[in-house]
Amino acid sequence: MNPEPNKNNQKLVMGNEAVAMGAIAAGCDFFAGYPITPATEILEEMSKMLPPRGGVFLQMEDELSAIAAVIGAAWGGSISMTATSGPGFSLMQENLGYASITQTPCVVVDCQRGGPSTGLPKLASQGDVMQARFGSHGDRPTLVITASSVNDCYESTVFAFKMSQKHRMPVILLIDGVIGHIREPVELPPAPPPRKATFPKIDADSPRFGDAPFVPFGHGPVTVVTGLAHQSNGLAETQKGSHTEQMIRTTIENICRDPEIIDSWALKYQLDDADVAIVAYGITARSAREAADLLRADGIKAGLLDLKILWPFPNEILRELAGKVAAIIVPELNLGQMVLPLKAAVGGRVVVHSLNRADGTLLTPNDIAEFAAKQLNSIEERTHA
Amino acid sequence: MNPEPNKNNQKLVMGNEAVAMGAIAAGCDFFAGYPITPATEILEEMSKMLPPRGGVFLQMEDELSAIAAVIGAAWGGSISMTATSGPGFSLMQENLGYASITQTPCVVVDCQRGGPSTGLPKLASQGDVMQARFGSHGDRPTLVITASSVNDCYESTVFAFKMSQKHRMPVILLIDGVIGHIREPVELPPAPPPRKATFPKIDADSPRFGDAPFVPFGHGPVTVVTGLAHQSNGLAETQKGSHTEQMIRTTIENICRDPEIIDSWALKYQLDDADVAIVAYGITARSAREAADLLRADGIKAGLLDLKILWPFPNEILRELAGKVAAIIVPELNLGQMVLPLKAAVGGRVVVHSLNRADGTLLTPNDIAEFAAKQLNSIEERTHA
Amino acid sequence: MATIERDQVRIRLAGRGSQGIMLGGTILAEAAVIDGLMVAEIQEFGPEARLGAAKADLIISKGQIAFPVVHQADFLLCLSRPAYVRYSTTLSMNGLMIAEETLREEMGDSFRVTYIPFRAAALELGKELYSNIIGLGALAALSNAVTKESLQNAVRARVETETLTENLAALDIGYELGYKQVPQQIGSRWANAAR
Amino acid sequence: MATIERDQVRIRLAGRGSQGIMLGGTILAEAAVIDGLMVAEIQEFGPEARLGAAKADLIISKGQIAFPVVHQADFLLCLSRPAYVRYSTTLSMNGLMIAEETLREEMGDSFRVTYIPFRAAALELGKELYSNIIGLGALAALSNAVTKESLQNAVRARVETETLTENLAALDIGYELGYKQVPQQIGSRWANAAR
Amino acid sequence: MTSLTIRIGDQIPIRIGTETEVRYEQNGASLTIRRIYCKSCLLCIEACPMNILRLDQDDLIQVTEIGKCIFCGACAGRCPDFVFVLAPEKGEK
Amino acid sequence: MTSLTIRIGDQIPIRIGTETEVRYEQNGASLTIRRIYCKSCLLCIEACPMNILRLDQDDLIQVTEIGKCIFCGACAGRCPDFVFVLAPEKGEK
Amino acid sequence: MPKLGLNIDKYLRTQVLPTVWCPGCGNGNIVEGLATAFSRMEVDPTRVVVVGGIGCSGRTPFYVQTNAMHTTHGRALAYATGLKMAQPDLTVVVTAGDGDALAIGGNHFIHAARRNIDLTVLLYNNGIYGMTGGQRGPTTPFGSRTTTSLAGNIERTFDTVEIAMAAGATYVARTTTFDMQEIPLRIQEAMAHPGFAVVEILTQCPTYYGSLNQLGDASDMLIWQRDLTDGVPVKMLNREELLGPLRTGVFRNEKVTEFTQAYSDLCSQVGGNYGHN
Amino acid sequence: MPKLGLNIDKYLRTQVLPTVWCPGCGNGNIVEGLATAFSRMEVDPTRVVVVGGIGCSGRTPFYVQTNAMHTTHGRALAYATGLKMAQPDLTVVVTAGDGDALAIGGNHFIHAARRNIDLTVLLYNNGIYGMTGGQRGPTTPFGSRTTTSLAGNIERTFDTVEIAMAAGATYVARTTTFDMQEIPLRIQEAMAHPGFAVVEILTQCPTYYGSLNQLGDASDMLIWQRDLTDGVPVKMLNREELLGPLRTGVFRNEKVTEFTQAYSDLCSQVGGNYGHN
Repeated sequence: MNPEPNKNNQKLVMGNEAVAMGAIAAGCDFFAGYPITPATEILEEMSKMLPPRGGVFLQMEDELSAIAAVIGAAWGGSISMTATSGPGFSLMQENLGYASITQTPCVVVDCQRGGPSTGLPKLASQGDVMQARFGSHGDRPTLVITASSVNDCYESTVFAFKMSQKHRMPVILLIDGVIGHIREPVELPPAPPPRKATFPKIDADSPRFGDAPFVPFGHGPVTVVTGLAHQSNGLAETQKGSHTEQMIRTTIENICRDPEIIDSWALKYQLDDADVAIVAYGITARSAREAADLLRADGIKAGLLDLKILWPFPNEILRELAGKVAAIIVPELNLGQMVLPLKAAVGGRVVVHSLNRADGTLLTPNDIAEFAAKQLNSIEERTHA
Repeated sequence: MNPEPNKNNQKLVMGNEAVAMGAIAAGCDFFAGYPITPATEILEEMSKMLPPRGGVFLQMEDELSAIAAVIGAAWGGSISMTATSGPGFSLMQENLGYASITQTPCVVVDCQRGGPSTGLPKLASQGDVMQARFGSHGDRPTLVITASSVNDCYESTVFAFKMSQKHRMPVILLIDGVIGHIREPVELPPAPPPRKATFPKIDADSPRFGDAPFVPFGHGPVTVVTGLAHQSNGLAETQKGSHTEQMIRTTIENICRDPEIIDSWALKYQLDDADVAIVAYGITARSAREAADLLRADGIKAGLLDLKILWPFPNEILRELAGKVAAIIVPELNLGQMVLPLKAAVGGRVVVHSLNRADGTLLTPNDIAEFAAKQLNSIEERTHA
Repeated sequence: MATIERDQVRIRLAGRGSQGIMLGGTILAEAAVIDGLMVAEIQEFGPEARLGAAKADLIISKGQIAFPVVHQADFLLCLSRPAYVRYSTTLSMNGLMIAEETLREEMGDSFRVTYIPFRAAALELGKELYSNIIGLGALAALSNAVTKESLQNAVRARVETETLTENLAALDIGYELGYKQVPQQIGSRWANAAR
Repeated sequence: MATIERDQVRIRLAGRGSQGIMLGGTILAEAAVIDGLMVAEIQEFGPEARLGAAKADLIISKGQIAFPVVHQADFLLCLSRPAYVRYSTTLSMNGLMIAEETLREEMGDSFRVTYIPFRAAALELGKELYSNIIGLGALAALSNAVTKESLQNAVRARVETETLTENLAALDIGYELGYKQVPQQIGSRWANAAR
Repeated sequence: MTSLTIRIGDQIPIRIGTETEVRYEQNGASLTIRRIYCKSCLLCIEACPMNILRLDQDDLIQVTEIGKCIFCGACAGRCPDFVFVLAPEKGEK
Repeated sequence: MTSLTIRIGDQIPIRIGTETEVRYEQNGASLTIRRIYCKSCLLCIEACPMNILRLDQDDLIQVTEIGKCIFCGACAGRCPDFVFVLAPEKGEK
Repeated sequence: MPKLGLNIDKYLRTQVLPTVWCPGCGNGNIVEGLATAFSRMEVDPTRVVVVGGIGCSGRTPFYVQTNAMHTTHGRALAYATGLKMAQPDLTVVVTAGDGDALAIGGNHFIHAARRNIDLTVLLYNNGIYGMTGGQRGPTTPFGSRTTTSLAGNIERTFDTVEIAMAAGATYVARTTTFDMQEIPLRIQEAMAHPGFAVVEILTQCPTYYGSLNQLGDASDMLIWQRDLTDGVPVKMLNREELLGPLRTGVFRNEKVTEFTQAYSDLCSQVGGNYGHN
Repeated sequence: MPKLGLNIDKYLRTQVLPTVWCPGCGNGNIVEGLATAFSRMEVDPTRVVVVGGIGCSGRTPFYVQTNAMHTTHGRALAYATGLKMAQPDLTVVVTAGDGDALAIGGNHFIHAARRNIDLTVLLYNNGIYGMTGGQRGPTTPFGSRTTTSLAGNIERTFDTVEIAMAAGATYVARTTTFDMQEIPLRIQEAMAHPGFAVVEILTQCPTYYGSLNQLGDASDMLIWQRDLTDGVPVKMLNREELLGPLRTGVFRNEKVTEFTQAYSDLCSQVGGNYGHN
């Protein structure tokens, strides 16, 4: 059922549909994927939207080949994407590393479900947030963007494509089955006409990797691409991976100081005078926002730091926050994942309380507010003692 | 070439061989694997050792099927293992989650190489230490053991099997290409005669999961095993994963308070009076030990905390250490991985300096000692200022 | 913990897969959008979606919807027996169940339930498939969550032209059936819940 | 940074794959074990191991070996031209290269290199394959890293019976060839390095 | 689960709507209809040569005229949901 | 890389051991031996109908008697390592 | 078929019924066929493991009252290989859908066939991904509509029988849920066969394949299956017609050294004793 | 073959020679054949991408002076599928070993064949894993010794040609490095073929396969290859003999709608314009 416009120019759109629409808006002209709950609608939408635009839709034999085809297509000059959920995301880890080491722009959507393994296919989860950073062997630069509304799904997808091209890296969009399946009214611009990506002109002697621009096959001189450590000309270095280490370090630095990323890192809600900060992301940030209201209604000055980019982790923002509040509450739909870099960042400057749930059920505003109130009480008790 | 005994009863054994010998000593009677540098010798040794013992050696079509066969074999009553390196370890992540959620005892060896992707196949790396914990989607209990000598390879393997059965979980042995290929003289007991694993008797109504003992197919009443969230009788729970969440939490608690694990967590070297602690693991711990000596020769009271079990992370030990030393140095052959849980654990009580290298080259004792001395000087400079 | 008046209604539509529950959810959400309200709708998806009771959940609100999922419904429309059995526990303390009349005998009366003969009315219109639209009409009358005009417009936007007349008639019938229950069922609890 | 006297020798054996370098490394390591010394040995492995120069690295020590890898060798045995070209930069500042005599003309003399006619001696014994054992003998004579007896025992344990006599002879020859160089090459630098 | 057993030839209750299992017996043979498993797929209805199956208002299968049943098993054969169990005269094997 | 060109019929240098590439010319045709690529596999030696190839002491291929060479290309055909390049009389295409 | 005189309930896990499958789905008929085969062969449920993958068919192990292993998507055969090797006197039956066995699991399918390991594979072929809601699969007929090929499938179709035989399966059969009497017979043959045995069973998916391709209800789809397979010789892979005819029956039934036996022989040869429990 | 008159150096990345392969390895002959085919067809190197996987053969892309993509183990065909679809007027050649293409990559092999996408696959079959040091693979002949089958391989052997044909490849040929004149001819045919084309090339691994099975040096192994393939009809899969005979030649060369063409038609049908750059 296609969303229809109404008099308010608002369309009722499902999160997964908004991801697909965002991709099209960002110029995505290649999608390869494999069906998996709860991400399947992205695949289905792309199968409808791409052929009439002359773009490529491929349903591959598995997720291993889906990500491989996406990387291949990027080197064929396409703006490419895949979408999956936990089990498929696990299968993609090896080739995600390939995309990183070859500095290939592409977007991978993980619409999370309960894990591990087959787990809870249609239930809510934020169980893949550490995997999104550390799921591949070896170190790779990671940029992981999340979304907590249908509108976010669209905008985060557009942003993901933009960043993937700017920093020539795979960018991960991490949503979950609830955000992926909620329909909310949104006002989205019409899809732009199909356009082919353009690339800079380079010479045969120009570097291909490192700080060099991304130029795919057939759009310039002969190029060598390898998943081995390599020099900036693409040729392998098998005795010492200095160039590759440097490339990875540089990309990490670049994304950490990109103003577009810094500006998008996190949203602050009622933090100015807050005594307690809830740090949340994705679907849980919505509960957390309401929880902050509930706490304030109870006289507790609570605020929310809503993380929009999970990786690189916004260490500075957290360090600053730690200097201002008495406690940080970290609600997550997992057994405690983002709380780890958070604790590392705040370095003991503030007490951090983790609220976790991994049974597929959402944390409600009440769950979070009550937990926060209880933790604050126990802090006060300790202070009085 | 088989190691020959000499008059000292010491055999010259390669790390990878010692892993295979440790597996046999632990009663391993099933190995499925796939060739990959630098882990291949484990596969080759098992292919030689198992058939004469009536055990099963399978070379599978890929790493996906290797781990799957290992889990299948565990449910067939075998003491089973696989061994791989980064790319294969990435491919195993999905089914590693299956082993976790089904509480299947088995051992997975990751002999690390430089990553990401094909990376630096024969060079040194500790790039998979976070992946070993967070590589799968969803949360799962993890026990990750490492080794820094040939003797360790043997003993850690034996320990890994023991723990995998005790806590009915997949246990990861994380070594690296250097440790895997070094030959050192060791004195190992002769391989025990082949024996079949035995399992407790249970009734049809007995629980099969959670705290229940592991009883494979064909060794008791009919049993249901699934990668979906499930109840203790094995039947799926698809609307809410409470039982599975509880099972995971319980296993994590159990391993965190198991005295055998607590006792093996870390080795302390010259820490009693140390002002600076180097925290290291695996091959790097060897350099770090020599670095501590070098620092002491220069009048700096340095010691080493040599982590033998990486996950669960020894938070308490680190917190205690943080109260005693002025600085912690964390040398790693990656871009800074274990330093993250370490910082989270010490919570700002002590300054933590990360020394990282990911180009395939080892950190030498001098590298570490010089880095430590430099950091200490700059601390002093700040103190004087 | 304090509670905050949110000016929002949480609605669950449930029935057999063949009863057009999903489409019903979409039409109701669309109507809310036409009314200029905020809405978050989520339908059953994924494995096992097709077995047992189909459902569509909506939160319709004047303000931003923070927590977007229905755990406890203010209005629970149940068109089938399995839906009643499965979801009756998800009715909020002050909520109202709107159930198929034929379930009254088995389930019994309660101040929390109003029974409406959706099936009979739909069959009278020609097809059991109209139950969903009749249900929407009744729900709208009882909850006041959306205006009738918007619901009509949403039906126009979402159903196929061939059956539009019947569906609009179904809406009217449902509205009437629901409205008849208002004096009995609507006290201060929902009268101004959403509008 | 301070340095610590470790009582250890770092050795690299290098040559063509066909020259038995790997076996040479194993025999040398075994000899050290027989001598009751600590040893860490690592041979080239993995992709590309078979191309170019084969190598085996050993650290032989009286005490525990912390850092087990040879970055800079105290003794570098080079049996082939590619090995010389590739590894000469890995000789430590005070190290000694022991190289095949035929390379002298091209590479030139240096106080850091001693040339020994391994190839010629091996061919005289019947096969170029004996170069490795001759090399081990020379290395042992020059480095004093292991005893000749242990090296003989290690050869007995590791080579096939059919060629044992020739290999033991090769060891003797190598020992002699190496020993001849001692007056020129051995100063205080290595005399007591390992024993 | 509520269960009802009907001996064919006896007076047949008019309403069996809320029974989840109905068992018909005749000469020691029996036809059990486990209505709780029924998914309303209609396969049995189309398979029944006597045309005596239909869905009730809960969309569960029911026999309209058990007297016409010839115990042929066509319903059981086509049903993918284990609703129909026929037992022979001698009882279960 | 050091290179040596020899016109056949001229005096042939006795030692070419350290040359990494040797080029033989005759009547405008040429045989180039890129010894730097040689891995000592012996395939060319066994393929050469004139039996004039052998390994030197660095195990790199060399021609013993270039005068006997018939420029048949057997060496080039069998070599998996691009050591031998034969150019026709008219030069490269 | 009438279950007269055969108590297949003994082999059904009735407490978890009804099945998860849609109304009219043929998968239940296959489960019935499997339980019937078990019943006729009087298997000991504790000595049987039914291994499923992910997808509709993968749920089968839950419904038969034997040991059950519900694995990961595509990997059922790899799990089963390890299991069978570990305890070769267990009877191992693998149930997998066309997507599970031939898309994501295609590699394990051909390799298990190559090894000729003694597993019985029931390949449920409904030509579509059911569990995720109706996407194209490797056996979706050319031209068919699915939610990812709404304008008609342009990809060519695998012939399971051809692939299985080329890869080395030693028992290969095809039947349909229309031919419901055949299902237990083929399963019995496959289980009795010492080696890798594949029974492909065409089964109807009225919810997705049927409705997207206007094939009517479950009953209509049974007739469609009958016509689809009506005695026409098996076609080679290149068929690009919609709904091309497929032959049913037994295509191969050959005795070739079975893998656990070969392994046992290997162990004996090197002094090992394999296969005891 | 003599390179008289043909400058294949233009198509070689000579700065990275010598190759990584062992002395006597036949892979270099295949690279030579590929460069010869490029040379004869006068391809524009910027319009060609050679895609390799992991393993000895996977290094091929480094040695030919065209675009090169050295991918991950087993996935070369999946990368190539995405690449070809993205830019269908590129010429894409995939080089993969027996392990890469048929063990870990078996699934992508059969699915790329099923789709009939216009890729040329050079399948280097040396019957063993070379890069990791001589382990058993899916084409290791029955009975052969490898480092993981020292007592002789007990696993049955894939016949690449059978698998490729069953999966739907539309050009299928086999040759050997003994028949070195044939290599560039087959490659030229395969590249000219609009569809999925497989050229299996038996190549010698003297270091592992040869030495473990006492087949002599590289020269001896060429003779062994000649004898192995000497005009005997192709065998079905079930051969369990050591070194059974294999026929060489072209087994299939059929025109069937190619996948990028089918996709282009689909786009046109729904108003899209596919395939421009």
